[in-house]
Amino acid sequence: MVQSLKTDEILVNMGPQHPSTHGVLRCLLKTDGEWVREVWPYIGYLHRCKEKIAEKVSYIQFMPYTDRLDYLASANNNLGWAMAVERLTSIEVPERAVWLRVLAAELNRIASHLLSYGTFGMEAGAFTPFFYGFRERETIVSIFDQLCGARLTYHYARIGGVMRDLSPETAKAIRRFLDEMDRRWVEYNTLLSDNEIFVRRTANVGVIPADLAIAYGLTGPVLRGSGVAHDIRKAAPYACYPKLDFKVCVGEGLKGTVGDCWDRYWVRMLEIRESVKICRQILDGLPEGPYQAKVPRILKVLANEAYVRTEAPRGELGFYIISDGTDKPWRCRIRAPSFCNLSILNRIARNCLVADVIMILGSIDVVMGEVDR
Amino acid sequence: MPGTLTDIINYVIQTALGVVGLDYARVPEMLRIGAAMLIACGAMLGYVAVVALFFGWAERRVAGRIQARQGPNIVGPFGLLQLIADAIKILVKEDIIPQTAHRFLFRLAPILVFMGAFAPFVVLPFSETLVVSNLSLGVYYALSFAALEVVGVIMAGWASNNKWSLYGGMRLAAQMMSYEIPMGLAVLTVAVLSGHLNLRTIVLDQQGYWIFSWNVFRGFPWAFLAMFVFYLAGLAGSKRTPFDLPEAESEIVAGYHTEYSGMRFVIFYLSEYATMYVVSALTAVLFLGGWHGPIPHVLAWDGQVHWEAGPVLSALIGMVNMIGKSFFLMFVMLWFRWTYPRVRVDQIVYLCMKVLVPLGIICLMGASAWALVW
Amino acid sequence: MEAKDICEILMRHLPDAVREFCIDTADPYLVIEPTCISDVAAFLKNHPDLQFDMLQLITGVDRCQSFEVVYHLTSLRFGHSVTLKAMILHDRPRIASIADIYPAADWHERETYDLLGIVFAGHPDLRRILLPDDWEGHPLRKDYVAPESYHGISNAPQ
Amino acid sequence: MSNQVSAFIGYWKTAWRAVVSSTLGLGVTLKHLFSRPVTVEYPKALPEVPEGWRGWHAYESDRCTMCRLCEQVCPVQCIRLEVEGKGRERKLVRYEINYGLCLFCNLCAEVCPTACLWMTADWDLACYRRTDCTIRFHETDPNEQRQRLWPGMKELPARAPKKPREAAPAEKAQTP
Repeated sequence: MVQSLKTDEILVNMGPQHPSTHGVLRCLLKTDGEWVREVWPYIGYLHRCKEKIAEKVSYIQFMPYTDRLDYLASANNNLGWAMAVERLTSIEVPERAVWLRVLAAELNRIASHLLSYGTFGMEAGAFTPFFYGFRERETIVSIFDQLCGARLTYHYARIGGVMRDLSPETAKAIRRFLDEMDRRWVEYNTLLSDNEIFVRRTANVGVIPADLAIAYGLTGPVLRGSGVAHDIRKAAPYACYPKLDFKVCVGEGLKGTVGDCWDRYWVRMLEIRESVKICRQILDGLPEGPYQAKVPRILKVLANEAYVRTEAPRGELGFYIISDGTDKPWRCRIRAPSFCNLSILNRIARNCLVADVIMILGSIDVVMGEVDR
Repeated sequence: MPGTLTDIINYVIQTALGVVGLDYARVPEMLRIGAAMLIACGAMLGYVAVVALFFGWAERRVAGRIQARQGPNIVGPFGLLQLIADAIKILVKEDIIPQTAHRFLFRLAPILVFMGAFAPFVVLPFSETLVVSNLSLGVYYALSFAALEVVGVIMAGWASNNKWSLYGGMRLAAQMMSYEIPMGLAVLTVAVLSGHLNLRTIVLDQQGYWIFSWNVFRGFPWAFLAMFVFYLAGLAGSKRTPFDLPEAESEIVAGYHTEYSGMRFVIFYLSEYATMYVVSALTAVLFLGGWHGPIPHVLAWDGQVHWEAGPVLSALIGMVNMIGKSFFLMFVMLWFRWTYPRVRVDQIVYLCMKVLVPLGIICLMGASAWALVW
Repeated sequence: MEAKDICEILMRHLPDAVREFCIDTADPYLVIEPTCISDVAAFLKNHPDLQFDMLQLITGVDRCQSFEVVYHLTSLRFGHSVTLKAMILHDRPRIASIADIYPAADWHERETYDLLGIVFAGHPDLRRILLPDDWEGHPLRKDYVAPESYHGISNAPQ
Repeated sequence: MSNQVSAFIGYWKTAWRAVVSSTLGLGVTLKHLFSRPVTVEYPKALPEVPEGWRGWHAYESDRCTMCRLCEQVCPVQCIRLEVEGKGRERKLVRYEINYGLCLFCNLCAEVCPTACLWMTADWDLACYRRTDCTIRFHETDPNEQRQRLWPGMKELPARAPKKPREAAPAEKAQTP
């Protein structure tokens, strides 16, 4: 009887306008009823050819453009670009500026993970975590208001330093926020992380084994969720990270298999706590001194090339710059973590349910501004 | 004493006509019943609209406060008139039917859905006297009409000619069909305990010693468990979180009403709240003593009636109790919605077949044993 | 392990593959024969002392006369990295795909093909990835001229 | 057999966890239901914007030396400057910023040697037409222009509230 029923596989377009494709990702699903046989992601709807723009503007001018790569973590992008250019030019960055940049980057990491918490909850069907995540993110955004005068595109780190010094009031506001965050973190877990429905939705779904994750070049929480303790802040320490005490959080398969959606989610939640710890240490140990080095107004870089990688909230953010002696790069290549992370979607989202595809996509946590560049 | 709402309406009409010197008894009986029914249904329709508007507001307000924001608070006191403003806005909106949609079925679907949601109101008792039609198979009637909604939703999903709509429709069909089983089992538990299928009689049976004569405590633990089975199954039947798969926004956009706009969308919206109310009210009637309040208006602590409120006062108290209970249960639905994530399509069937149905059977068997013992 | 040691190991095992070892840049790189890229990649991945398990980046660089294809590899196990460069002709931008060795190369190669027009032979699905399928030209080439309009959408600055 | 037993135990464990975690979750939302909202109602309560916000530019033509540094440093070329005459006779005929392009990166304000261009705490940037995005600072009163486009907007301070060059000594190092 069941065999005699004629069923068809249908192709469904999920996106580019869809509530949970994180902007303008388009996924083509081959579905058999509720089962998804295969997923093909189509990207490029937000493509601005940043790498071409980089060739047309100077090193200093490209800094605000990096804000718009992963627009949820622009402080991290600024840090990466500033470090890459400094590496080529051997500009000595004052110690205080280094610490301030890391402070901004870690605050931004918390903000980015909070947003990820919210949207992931939303994709699971719970609306309230979204608002709680945004509530705390709003506090961070207000701190950035005071720190650099912008709410999303911070442009805080500059080549050779940072834009502005940290005022005592802002430092106090950050401390207040960090204490608040500790309390809220517990609440988040009660509301979402430990909720049995949520656990059942995410545990054992979209499992990425460690070797597959490495082969696909996944980085960040997606790789660490698979149990690989790889964090560039530890593996190839940069800035002031060697002086800071923090842990690399990895997925342990607490609720299911190692490398499932819940693990990736949980790594992000743990990283929020680690970042809070880092921020406290930075506020305690912030060295005095100038915050901006002497940088010529027209910054010419001799022919050279460097690949500088930093740990952005979504993974390894790399800037590969080839300079040619002018004030503009000859070629700038951006290794966007989301781009690499998204490439595994087709591989892991097979023979799962429609709802699982959403959860897998949410747990990879892509930002299309970065995928499409 | 008049039996039902229609009787009351007839009585009122008769008295009113009597004042001007007309004899209402001369009008054929069929006409009299018809007129009374029509008026009663009109009243119910108004009530449904008010409930839906109120809960449309309450949902947003509750959601707002739970999510640490304000919720509607500009239009009217506490934003109470917000939904009326929205209704006016929606009424003037363009009514769009997709070009590739099946026009007739597309138009018919919301009506069917609303019929399914509205029909059970006819048998919901608000007090001993305030019930539109005192059917002897009241529960059965309510449950069977709820199934009409499935037809409407599948129709909407199919006629929209949109793959997401179709997904929504099929999901709802699977969900409602399976959840009618535990719902039926929970109802049967009550039927066994009280021996009736008439909602009014079921409530009358629960009269007595404070709240301990309510089914939920009288048939403890079976009816207590059955209440959860019924409420959860009802939650699934009214497509509320955590069972809102047919309109899961993050997965299938808006499910079966993706393509609907304007007035037709409002009808879907209205029927969702109507279904929620029906489930809440049925839970109150079947398990929570219906119109009997925690402070009884019929005092009978030793089996003998010591004090009884007059018919009008009694009806009023009963109505307040009944609406209060239903509204509380509806609030719980809102509260659930803004707390829980959504379950997956296999889990919803798992929950039904492996949790609620066995539990329902256990309840039924236990209640039967109790009925045999006592 | 430093880039120098990696170069030595590679030279010992695949002497024909390495053309040059360049250390005068901030990040030293190995220039390899474009025809040997698959062998080199497979060797670097599987050699027990190297184990370059992750491909970070594939970059195409337009040098006007030629194209460079740059591979950044890293080993999570040992923490060392290496940069490989292959120079290919501008007229015949063609190099073997390493997508079968590193699945991560799949999208990187597609992107390089899309933006620079370098063809990766043996790639399972070499299509444009960021630009629409009917886009003309490869924007990251130095001689690329942006079109006036695309499907009637003007490209002129306001 | 043991498989079945463990499955049975697992079933009840899951059921228990589901009940407990769901109840705790309800507790969190109930607590919030009775706590104060954190949002403000926008038109009634305006957000507090800190000093140093990167909003609208303010420009003082008296102090401007027409050095064109702001124009050169702008990554998107949204600043347009036209100067007539030579030497001491130079006169500014056009100074406009196209906010449709502006990135609000603050580079122009930082590079300005006389601090005659700085960014203010005005954040209300919406307008109805694309052509309205361009503000002509050389025209009589930019305040008036903005009032016309954005009624109810705050008056801009007449002079720079603090001179960035004096306030930030380290930035001095930037000028060669």
